[in-house]
Amino acid sequence: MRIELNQQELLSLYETMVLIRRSEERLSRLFGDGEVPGFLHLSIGKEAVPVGICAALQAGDSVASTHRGHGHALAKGVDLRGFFAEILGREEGLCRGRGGSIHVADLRVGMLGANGIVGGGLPLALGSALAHQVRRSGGVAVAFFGDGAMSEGVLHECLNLAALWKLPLLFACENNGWSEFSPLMRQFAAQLCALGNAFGIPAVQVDGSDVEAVRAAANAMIASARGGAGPQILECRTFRWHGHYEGDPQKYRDAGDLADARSRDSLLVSSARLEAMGVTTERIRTLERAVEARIEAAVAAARLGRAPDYAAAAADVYTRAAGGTHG
Amino acid sequence: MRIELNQQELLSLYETMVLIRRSEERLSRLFGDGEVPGFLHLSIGKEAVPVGICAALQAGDSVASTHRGHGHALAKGVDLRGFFAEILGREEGLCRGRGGSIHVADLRVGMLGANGIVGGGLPLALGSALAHQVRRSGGVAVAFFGDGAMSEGVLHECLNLAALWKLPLLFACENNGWSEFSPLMRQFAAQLCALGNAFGIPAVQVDGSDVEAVRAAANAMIASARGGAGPQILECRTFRWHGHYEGDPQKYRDAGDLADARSRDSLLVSSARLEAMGVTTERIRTLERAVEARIEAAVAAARLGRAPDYAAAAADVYTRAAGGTHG
Amino acid sequence: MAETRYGMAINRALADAMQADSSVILFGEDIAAAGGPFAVTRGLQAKFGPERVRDTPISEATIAGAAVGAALGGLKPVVEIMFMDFITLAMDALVNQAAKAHFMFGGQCSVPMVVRTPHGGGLNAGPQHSQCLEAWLAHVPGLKVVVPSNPTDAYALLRAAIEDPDPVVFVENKALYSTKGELADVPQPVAIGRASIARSGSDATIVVYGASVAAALNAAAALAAEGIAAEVIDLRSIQPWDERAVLASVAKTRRLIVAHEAVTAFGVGAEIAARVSELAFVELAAPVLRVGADFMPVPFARALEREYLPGAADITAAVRRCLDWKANARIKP
Amino acid sequence: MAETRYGMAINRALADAMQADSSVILFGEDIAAAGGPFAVTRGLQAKFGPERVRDTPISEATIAGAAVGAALGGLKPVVEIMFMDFITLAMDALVNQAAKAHFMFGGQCSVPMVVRTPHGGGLNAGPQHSQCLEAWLAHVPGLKVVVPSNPTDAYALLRAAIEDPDPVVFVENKALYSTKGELADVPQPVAIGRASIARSGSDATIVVYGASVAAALNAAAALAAEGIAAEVIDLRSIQPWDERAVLASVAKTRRLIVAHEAVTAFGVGAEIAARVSELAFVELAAPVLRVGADFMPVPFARALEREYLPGAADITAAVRRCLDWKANARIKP
Ligand SMILES: Cc1ncc(C[n+]2csc(CCOP(=O)(O)OP(=O)(O)O)c2C)c(N)n1
Ligand SMILES: Cc1ncc(C[n+]2csc(CCOP(=O)(O)OP(=O)(O)O)c2C)c(N)n1
Ligand SMILES: [Mg+2]
Ligand SMILES: [Mg+2]
Repeated sequence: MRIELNQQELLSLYETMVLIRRSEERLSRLFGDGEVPGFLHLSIGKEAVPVGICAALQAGDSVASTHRGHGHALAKGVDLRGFFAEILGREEGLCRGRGGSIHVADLRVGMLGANGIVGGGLPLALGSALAHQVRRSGGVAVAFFGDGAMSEGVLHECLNLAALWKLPLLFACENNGWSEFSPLMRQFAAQLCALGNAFGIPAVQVDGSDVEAVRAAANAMIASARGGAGPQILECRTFRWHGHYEGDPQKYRDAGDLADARSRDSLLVSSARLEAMGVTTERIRTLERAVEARIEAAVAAARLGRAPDYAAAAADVYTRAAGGTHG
Repeated sequence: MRIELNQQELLSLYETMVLIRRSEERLSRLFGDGEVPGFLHLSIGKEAVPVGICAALQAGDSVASTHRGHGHALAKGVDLRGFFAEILGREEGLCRGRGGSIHVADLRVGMLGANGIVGGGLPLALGSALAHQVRRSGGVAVAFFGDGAMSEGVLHECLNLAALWKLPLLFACENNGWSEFSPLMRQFAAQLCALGNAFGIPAVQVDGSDVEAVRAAANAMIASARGGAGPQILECRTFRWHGHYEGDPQKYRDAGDLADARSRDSLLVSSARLEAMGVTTERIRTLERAVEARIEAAVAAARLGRAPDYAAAAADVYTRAAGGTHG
Repeated sequence: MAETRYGMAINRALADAMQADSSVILFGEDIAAAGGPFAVTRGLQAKFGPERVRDTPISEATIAGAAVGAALGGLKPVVEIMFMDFITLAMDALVNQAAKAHFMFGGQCSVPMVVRTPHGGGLNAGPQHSQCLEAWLAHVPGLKVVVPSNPTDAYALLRAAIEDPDPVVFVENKALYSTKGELADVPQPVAIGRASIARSGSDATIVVYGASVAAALNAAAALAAEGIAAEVIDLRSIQPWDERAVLASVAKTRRLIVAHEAVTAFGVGAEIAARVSELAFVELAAPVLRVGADFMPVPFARALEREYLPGAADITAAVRRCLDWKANARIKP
Repeated sequence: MAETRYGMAINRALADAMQADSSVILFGEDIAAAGGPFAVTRGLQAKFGPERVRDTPISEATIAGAAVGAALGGLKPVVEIMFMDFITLAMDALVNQAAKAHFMFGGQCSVPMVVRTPHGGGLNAGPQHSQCLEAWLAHVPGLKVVVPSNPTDAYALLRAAIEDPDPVVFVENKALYSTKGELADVPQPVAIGRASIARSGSDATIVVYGASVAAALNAAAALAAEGIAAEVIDLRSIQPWDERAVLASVAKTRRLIVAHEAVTAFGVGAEIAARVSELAFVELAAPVLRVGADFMPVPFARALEREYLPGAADITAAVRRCLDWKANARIKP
């Protein structure tokens, strides 16, 4: 299944992974400084999954995301300033400060939103895939979901309906072994691939820390889905480095588990590959510094952003004013 | 898996099947005469399933049923007069005329109610199994559900939770190939047994028209569940002879399908076996006539029943009056 | 202009909308091949094909959630939840996704979807197949809720709902499906949020929607025989609701009765009564009275359901109570 | 008597109930090994074992449905829905099963279950983690709904809820978890359905529940400085609610303000306003005024959420408006 990426391609994936990693490290510090309101769920440790999958997508494709959605957003190409501004709660944010980290969305690039409801993105992606199918857009939809979401009934409904309707839909599971404070084995009794197979859905498991492996598997599955072969399941084994949310002391996790999680770093995996391909450390550092500079600029701009206007928000509950009184 | 039932045992199962068949035939006529309010879903064609399964249960075991629940109720031993009185909407009904056919329940015999919500009985049975487990009652719970309910997400959730908690729960699927007006193949993409196996749940398919086969399989599975082996799945292939509800002209069903369904009659299967065992036709007819007489007596009593009292119903929304004003 | 049943008016609205706009698609349980449990979608699959008119498995949560995704993807899905009682299974998608997407994504997108669902009793369908739960939905910012009472409005409001960029819950009433009314060949549009005056009068205002409109008209006719001129306002839309029209009528009649089939307590009538009691405090010559179902599940037996369902007699009695109201009634706490 | 946090009072009520009755069991997401997302159930699994205190997968529908089955099976389950926003996924079990079983089975059984769930904003948790949806549940015959405002009531009402034979939704407020109050060593029982007078006064009545009680007390204190004596009634239970207590207060003050954090429109306040406007029509010297959230999803940004959440200033303003109310305000339709 391994397809060879050339240097340039891998560098580009690496760059996006660095963008996600550094953005979230920055967010972690901003959170520590009290600059991020609300809950913040970081995806550090699983950058290779959204990057590998989104690299296999085309512009018209769509993705529905989760509460841990920064990587999906950035990999799908949302505007970086709007991204930070949203998480900091600014008028210039992608959602004008109304949603925050858990609701980052950018419909222009097919990012249908992070989602505060575990499993909530699954039927959205299914509906989006239906729209692709009916409109013959040639597009594919991706539903990102965590291992915790596997227990929600809506997964079952969506596997079934997607299989019946042969929808162009990729079920992309980010299995990091944790659902908040509970380990997978106490949460879910089945294997996702076996479950998918019961519905006749092709399913593959990959190392979610190897962006090339993710990219290769996604490529094949997305091509199949696009070609009319129906839904596909890609289960990525991955890790959660940080707490469930920032501020979570992770007391429920033993040191060994955390060390294991950190032992496999998708950035190191890829930078080692790049070096093996002959890319110099210097070139990699230059790229990283450029990413860091973009992030700093975006953060600086976001911080200067305005507080959102309440009256404007209150007037924007509906797209079009109707004839009566709401309430 | 086949265990030999002796004459007496099979006769007793046959008697209950006849009780269900004749009761429902009677209900069909009462419905035609306008004596049954509301919707009426008859289970004619699948009598062997509840009878075979409930025969494997003990008094303290519990069953949660479906909208097509007459068979479950009668096989679990609910009071026959109360049964008819309920369906006719009388004060003497099992539910005092407040529920009707879709809500027949008799908690005294562990019948947790027919259910108007497709899939609604699944978590009830799961909770009941949890109570058996926690209270060390030695009891087992059965969740009856149709093939249509397989598409509901709650099945997935219940399979998972029952497997994780090793609950004494039998998932009893009555697969008649129809979900209202839609055939199974347009409703569900998986095989139930494969699905169950993905959760590590033992699953068996049986001929739901052969009460001995159902009884044998249920016996083994219920013994396993009772012994602590966790949940079990029994899928019974069966038939729906009547419309989805009485009055349904079944235009969506072709003649071949209907003929197929009627070609395998659980009553004939069992009466042939009985005759092969040496039971005379006369004895069988005598038994049938006795059942018919019980039914006629119950119907006559039910018809004489009182209309339920509205004020009594309105005062019985809660078990115990609370301090404030409801509403 | 032809006499048309309520159910057929809905069918025609669906057909006309699908004809006019290829992005309109339908899906739901048993709506396609079989034409729906109440025959409302009959013939539409044959006309528009299996791609645009689809049967789904029994998966209410996914039906609603997929509608949101499809709407974001450029379609205008019109989905059916077979009985309003089953909307309990679709609340997450409706409330947490459909209702909020426009707002919480900062106005980036709209969610042009319609959920059709029948409420109401009268069929002895029992506690899980008869509920009127529209008050829940009216409490959710981002949703619109309409409840037509006759074929003309059913047609026009469904067309409006389908054209609306925001999610609309279109509540039908099972008991109305077979009722008849005139439907113009080219029906007039109706804007969501506008009430209609079903009958004019000057002595008391009766605000109703859905199946209660007929009950109110019967009540008004009975009262007319006694010389009481009741005005009947058919809200048609309950979120938003036409406060102006109601206040204008109350300014004239100084008496208001709000009636619906749903349970009275915490129902739609509470909001209307609370609002009018506040805004027309001076004008009201008597308290706003509410007519609705008692606080109990919808019972099955004929005798029980008959007594349970609020009807013309209850409205008539409330109007009389309102007119007879004397200021000497004191609180007895 | 010891100073105790609201969250810990709930913890103690759970522990005491489990100690007193072996049929009480707990289950929910992350409540057991980790002690709950808000630490409310901390230590209970260690104390009562993994059989009685269980972590569940993320399966809200089944959590609620299993509670019904367990209750029918002789247990007294107390389950948690992690945020009230997720009750959207559990409505079927609550509304169609739990609420109806006693009635629709003719009184054969009771369903002694409790659903604990936190509502409310103040954490910038955004549109899907902040909603107050109690009005939905109050509209459902067969459910009881309580919303304690302080540690003492939280303890007592939870014990009452667990002992209640019927299903009770016990709504906690996230912003209250860390607030402190005195909790007696042997707390007094509180009956579901009884309000308490949080502050006495004779000029206006403020009816509140949950986190709004503190806001109302602050408002009352501010008003006292101006010589206005507001009476604050903490409803504690909203289904059933203590109509007698509210009417008795209104008979004295002749002015009523109802405040809550939930969206005003079609909220709990609508029922109370409608009811009191009817029953105290003569006594009321001014219209019943409601204070609640604007009709919009709970916004995320600090500036937005701050402005969104109804607080003491809004209540103070409403009381003043009510006291200043002049009969010359006419309808302008
Ligand atoms: C319907 C619902 N239930 C519960 C929660 C609370 N919650 C948020 S994230 C989470 C765990 C999700 O685990 P997983 O899907 O594996 O994603 P991960 O956090 O590991 O990325 C839970 C229980 C929620 N947001 N939505
Ligand atoms: C949640 C829910 N959705 C839809 C329905 C309407 N409905 C009643 S029975 C039924 C079909 C059920 O099929 P199946 O489970 O196979 O049972 P069968 O009727 O074949 O015995 C449907 C869709 C319902 N009662 N509940
Ligand atoms: Mg996880
Ligand atoms: Mg079936």
